[in-house]
Parts: sequence; structure tokens; C-alpha cells
Amino acid sequence: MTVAVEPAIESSQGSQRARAESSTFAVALDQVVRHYGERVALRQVTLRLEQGRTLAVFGPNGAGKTTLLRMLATLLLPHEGELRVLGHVLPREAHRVRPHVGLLAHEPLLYRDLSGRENLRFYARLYDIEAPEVRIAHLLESTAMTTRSDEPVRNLSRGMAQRIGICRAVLHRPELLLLDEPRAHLDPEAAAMAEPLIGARTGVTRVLVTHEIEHGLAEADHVLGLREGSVLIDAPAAQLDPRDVRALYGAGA
Amino acid sequence: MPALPLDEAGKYVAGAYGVFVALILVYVAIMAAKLQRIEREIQSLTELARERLKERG
Amino acid sequence: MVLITTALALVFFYAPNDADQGFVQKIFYVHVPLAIVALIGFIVAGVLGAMHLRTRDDTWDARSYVAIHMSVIFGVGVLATGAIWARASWGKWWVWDEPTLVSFLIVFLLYATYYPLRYSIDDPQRRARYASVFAITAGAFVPINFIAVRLAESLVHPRVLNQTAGDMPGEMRLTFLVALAGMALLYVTLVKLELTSKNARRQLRRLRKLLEEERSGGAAPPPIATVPAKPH
Amino acid sequence: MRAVVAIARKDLLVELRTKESVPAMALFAVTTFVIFHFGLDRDRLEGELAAGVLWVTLLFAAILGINRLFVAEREQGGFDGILMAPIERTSLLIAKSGALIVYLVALELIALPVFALFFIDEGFWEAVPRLAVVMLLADVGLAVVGAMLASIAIHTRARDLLLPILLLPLTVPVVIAAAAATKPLLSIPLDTSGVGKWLAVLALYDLVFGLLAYAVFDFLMED
Repeated sequence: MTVAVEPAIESSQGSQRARAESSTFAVALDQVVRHYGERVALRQVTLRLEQGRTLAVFGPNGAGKTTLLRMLATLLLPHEGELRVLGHVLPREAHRVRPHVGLLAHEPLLYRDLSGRENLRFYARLYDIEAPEVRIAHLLESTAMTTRSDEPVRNLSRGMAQRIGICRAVLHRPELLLLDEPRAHLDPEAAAMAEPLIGARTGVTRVLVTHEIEHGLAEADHVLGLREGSVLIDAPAAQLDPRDVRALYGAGA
Repeated sequence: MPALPLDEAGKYVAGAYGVFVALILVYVAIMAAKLQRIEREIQSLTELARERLKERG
Repeated sequence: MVLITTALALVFFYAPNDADQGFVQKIFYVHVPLAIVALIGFIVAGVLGAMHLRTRDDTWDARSYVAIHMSVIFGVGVLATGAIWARASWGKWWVWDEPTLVSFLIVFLLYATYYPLRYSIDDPQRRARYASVFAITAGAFVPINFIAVRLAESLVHPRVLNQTAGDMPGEMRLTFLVALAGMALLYVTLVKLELTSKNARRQLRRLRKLLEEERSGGAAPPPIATVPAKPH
Repeated sequence: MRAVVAIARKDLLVELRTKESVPAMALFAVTTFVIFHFGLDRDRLEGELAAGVLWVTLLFAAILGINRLFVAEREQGGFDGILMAPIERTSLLIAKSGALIVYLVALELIALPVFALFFIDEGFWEAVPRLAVVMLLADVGLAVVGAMLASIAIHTRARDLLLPILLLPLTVPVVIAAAAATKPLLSIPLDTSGVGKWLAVLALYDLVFGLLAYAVFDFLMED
């Protein structure tokens, strides 16, 4: 933080310029802080992600990756700093952001006692999707889940539930996809099937939390490395070596 | 209100006011204990700060 | 603050001597002001809670908390003196046909759950928010509860204890009003005391953390690589 | 509104599928009646005793259902899916209250005939239409306050422990009013005087806490 010495008018112009600039990004964080009680989960994170790009987020457990994702998904409030998603300030304009964000969290966010199709129908109603049955049928087809889509989710394996979860996350054609280890529990074949929905070629802006360093680097345009809530890496993926990322995890580095 | 003889009633009145005074006393005692803890904390923090100053020289 | 407390003590030992009627009735001067102040404290706590939700400023939550805390302590006094009064007047420690006392018990039980609620939420922001919601809800509950209980009791016992209402001799009323004012002042003083001590403790904790953090040397580890994205 | 219907429909669909809550609530209520029979050592009840037994039982059974509805939501969707959707947060409150009202009505449809069978001799069926009004008003109050308090309790460490101790004192006016309104209806001979006053109290309670819950609910759902 630099102290503004220049006249007040000029500094307000400056901040306006900064705001106009940050609104062209799909995701823009400025000095965002989030606590959990006394513990700091994110400390002064500043980040820019352009439309259509993929950001890979690396870091050991407890680094703040999930906190970051939940904040972008409008589920957590930032305690300090400014947070913009798709050009809208959170949390004030969360209602403008929500229709365009899809989250694939650790949990698939499905009701175990309902079938996959019923789950998708429920979320289709919440998002007020046009022609929901066509969309659902198409998604189930592309994840090869059509035959098992009328069974309660509790009967499905973890990987199959994850496939339904992917359908749920992209159901409303989000402009920003938040993916928390999307390939967890998926076999290679299923991961390949999910590629057209959540992969790099969708052209959608993506924030990808992962522990697979090589794969993440290959997918990403930009990389964010977190440890204990601090940003240690903020660089284009092309300029990074897997060893740099591994240093995040290593003791002492 | 049924009139009770004075000595009988006095006991209860005394009891009621006693409860009130006791309540305040207990509260004051608790606050005093807390104040003591705060004082001790200040003491230890002062020492910590003095140490720090010495380290810096 | 010391001044208020001494003035209060004076008022307290002077006032009851003044009005010499009634014997047991003297409990009235401590019991009823305690109850009125406690109830007003509960309602004020609800307003303070609403202020917290509006401003998201934690000091409002702290005020609301301390107001409830003091009202609960006063509430213990109300129930104890009420029981003694009941014993003196009716020969029983507890009577169910005194609607005000019964309502007060229900309100007291409700506010007793405020503590487990606070203690079982870890995140301070969420704790403040939920405690404020509780304070507002319970504050709205106080009058409704009194309406319901009074209606219920008067159904069985049309007899109303009238001396709590306005028509008492001037001397008694004066004493009562002084006692009420004294009690209110006592309440405000104790709330201030508690708030000050809470703040002192919090600031001490912050100071300790600051001093210790400085020793452990720097908060954030050094960056590995930072080349932030720039607009094209 | 679309979201309210969607969420309530989802909850009721889950309940139809699992048959978890309502049967458990009904079983609990019937068992409690049996316990009251032995505890009070009475074969037949009337007037205030009948009203008291009925309402205490219904209240405790309601707590079971309220807890279950929110615990199940937390275990499965964890609320995240709903909170991320582009809907008003209060539609969650309204939907949950609606689902709870359906639960409570279903409970009463089972518990009330059993209660009459166990304890009431005659004149019961005449009272049913008025009793239904009392129950509906009480259900609304219980459901709204229950949904609000369960939203608080579910986010604390104590979870399902906290709900009963928060809910019981807050619903005392409901029990007072509902029991007082029920008492003349279960008296022999049937007596309808004074019921209106209590219905007004119930309606006032529903209104105040309905508005209050609506006003504060948003704060309970942010994090």
C-alpha cells in the first residue's frame, strides 16, 4: 500500500482507471483477505484472469485453494479487498454473477436419494433453463450416463456420481467454470469424455484446482501458487517449470 | 396482600435484598478476577516489549 | 462511573426506608425494577443486533452480547427475588398464576440458550451475525410471550395483581421510580464496565499476537515466481 | 416462486423416496400417546389435559422432522448447490417452511385419529373442522420458526443439539395458544367460546415471526 500524496481528484481518477481495467478480466482480485476465525485463509491475494483463459491453482492442503474457489462461487464473502467476477463486484452483485458460474466442488452436490436425472431436473429448475429435458439428455449422453441416470445417486460409484456432478456444473452453460480436482475418481475413459464439457477446448474461462502438476501446467495459461494463504507463484504457465510448482509443496523450498 | 407479622416478613425482605446484594457482589468479584488477569497480562506484555527493545539495542 | 455507583448505593439504602408501608411489599422495590430493566435490556439487545446486521460492525454485536449478558444476570435476581416474594405472600416458592413471573421464566430460559449458541460457532463473523439474529428474534419474542401468557393466565385467574400498575400512593410511587432509575443506572454502568473489560482483553490479545508475530519474523514466505497477467 | 416450488418439490420427492421423516414422526407421536397413557394413568382425556397431551406430543414430533429436513440437506447438497443458484435466498426459507407444513399436516392426519381412538369418547368429529384451523395456524408458526432456527443450528458445532433448546422456549406461545384453543374443543360438551381469541394470538405469532424470519434469513445464509 502506497500512501496517496497526489491531489485527491487525481487519485480518484487513478482508482477509476484501475476499476475500468479490472472489469475487462473474467476474474480480478485486489488485496483480498479472508479469515476463518483467527486463522488467515487468504492474505492479500491479487490476481487477474482474462476471459477464456485457464488458471491452474496449486498448493498444499490448507493453502486456501478451496477458499478461493468458494469465494469466486459467491459462497464466501471476502473480508477485505475487492473481488470482481465477470465484471461484477462481489458480494454486492452476486445475483448477476450466479447465473454464469459453475462449480464442480469436492462433493458432487447431488441428493443421494434422487436419481441423476431428477437431480439435474431440480438444478435446471433453479437455473430456469430452457428446454431442460433436451439439455439433460444431451449431457447424460455425452458422459455415457444415460443408462444409469434413473438410479438413485447412492447406488452409483464415486466416479459415476462425479460424472453426474460434471453435468450439474455445466448444466446452465456457465461462462466461468470453477473446478476442484475435476478428474478425481474418473477413469481415463471418463476423463476423456468429460473433456468436451469442462476441458480447455470449451473456450470457457476456467479456474482449475489440482494436484496433478504436469497435467495442470499443460492445461493452464496462467498459474497461481498458494501456500498458507499467500501467493507464491503468479506467472504464465509457459514460463514455469514443474519444479517451480513442486517447490510449493516441498518443506522450506 | 395477606399481612404477615413484621418479624416474619422482615426475614423475607432481608432475604430478597440479600439476594440482590449477593448477586452484585458475585459479579464484582468475577470482574475483579478478570481485571487481575488483565493486569497480569499487561505485565507480561510489558516485559515482552522491553525484551524486544533490548534486542534491537 | 464510581460516582454513579455511589449515588446508586445511596439511593438504594435511602429509598426503601422512605416509604414505610407494607412489609413484604418492600421486595417490590428490588424485584420489579430488576425485571423491567432486564426486559428493556433484552429488547435493546435486539435493536443492537439489528444495528450489527445493518452495519456489520462488530462493536454492535459486542454491545448486544453484553446487554443480554447483564439482563440474564439481572434475570437471575428477578427469579430469586420473585420466588422469595411468592414464598412470603403465598407460602410457596413458586406460583404459576403470576403471569408476569411465568413469562419472565420463559424469556429467561430462551436467553439462557444464547450462550450455547455463541459458544458453538467458531467463526467470529458468523457468530456475531447469528447472535444478532437471535437477539432480534428473542427481542420480538418478549412482548408476544407476555401477551400469550397473560391471556392464558387471566383465563383461569381473572385476578390481576394491581399494585404493579399505576395506582399506588405518591410516596410509594416516588420510591419506586427512584429505585427504577437507580436500577437502570446500575444496568448501564455494569454494561459499560463489562464492555470496557471485554475490549481491554481483546486489545491485549491483539497486542500479544503482534509482539509474537514480530519475533517469529515476517508473515509471508518469499515468492517463487510472479509475473502477473497484464491486459493486452 | 419458481425456486420455492422447485426446492419444496425436491424435499417432498426425497421424503417420498426415503420415507424417513413423516413415518418416524408419526411413530414417535403414537408411542408418546401410549407413554402418556401410562404416565398419567388415564384411559380417557378431555379438556385441558387432552389439549396439553396432544400439543406437547405434536411439538416434540415436529422437532424430529425439522431437524431431519435440515440435517439431510446439509449431508447431501450441503446447501452450496442451492446457494449458488441465481435465486433469492429467502425462497429457501419459504420452501423449507412449506415442506415442513406438509410434514406437519401429514403427521396430524395420522396422529389425530389415533389420539381420538385412544383417548376421546364422543363429540370428537364435530370439533375436527375447527381443530383443523387451529392446527394449520400452529403449523405455520412452528414451520417458520423451526426453519429459521434450524438454519442457525445447522451451522453451529452443536448442530442438532441446539435446535430443541432454541425452539422450545420460542414456541411456548404457540403451545399456550394452540392448547388453549383446543381445550374447549375437546371438552364435553363441546364449547367453542374463546377459540377466536386464541386463533388471533396464533395468527399474530405467525405474522410477526414470519416477517422476522423473512427479514433476517439472508444473514443466516452468507458466510
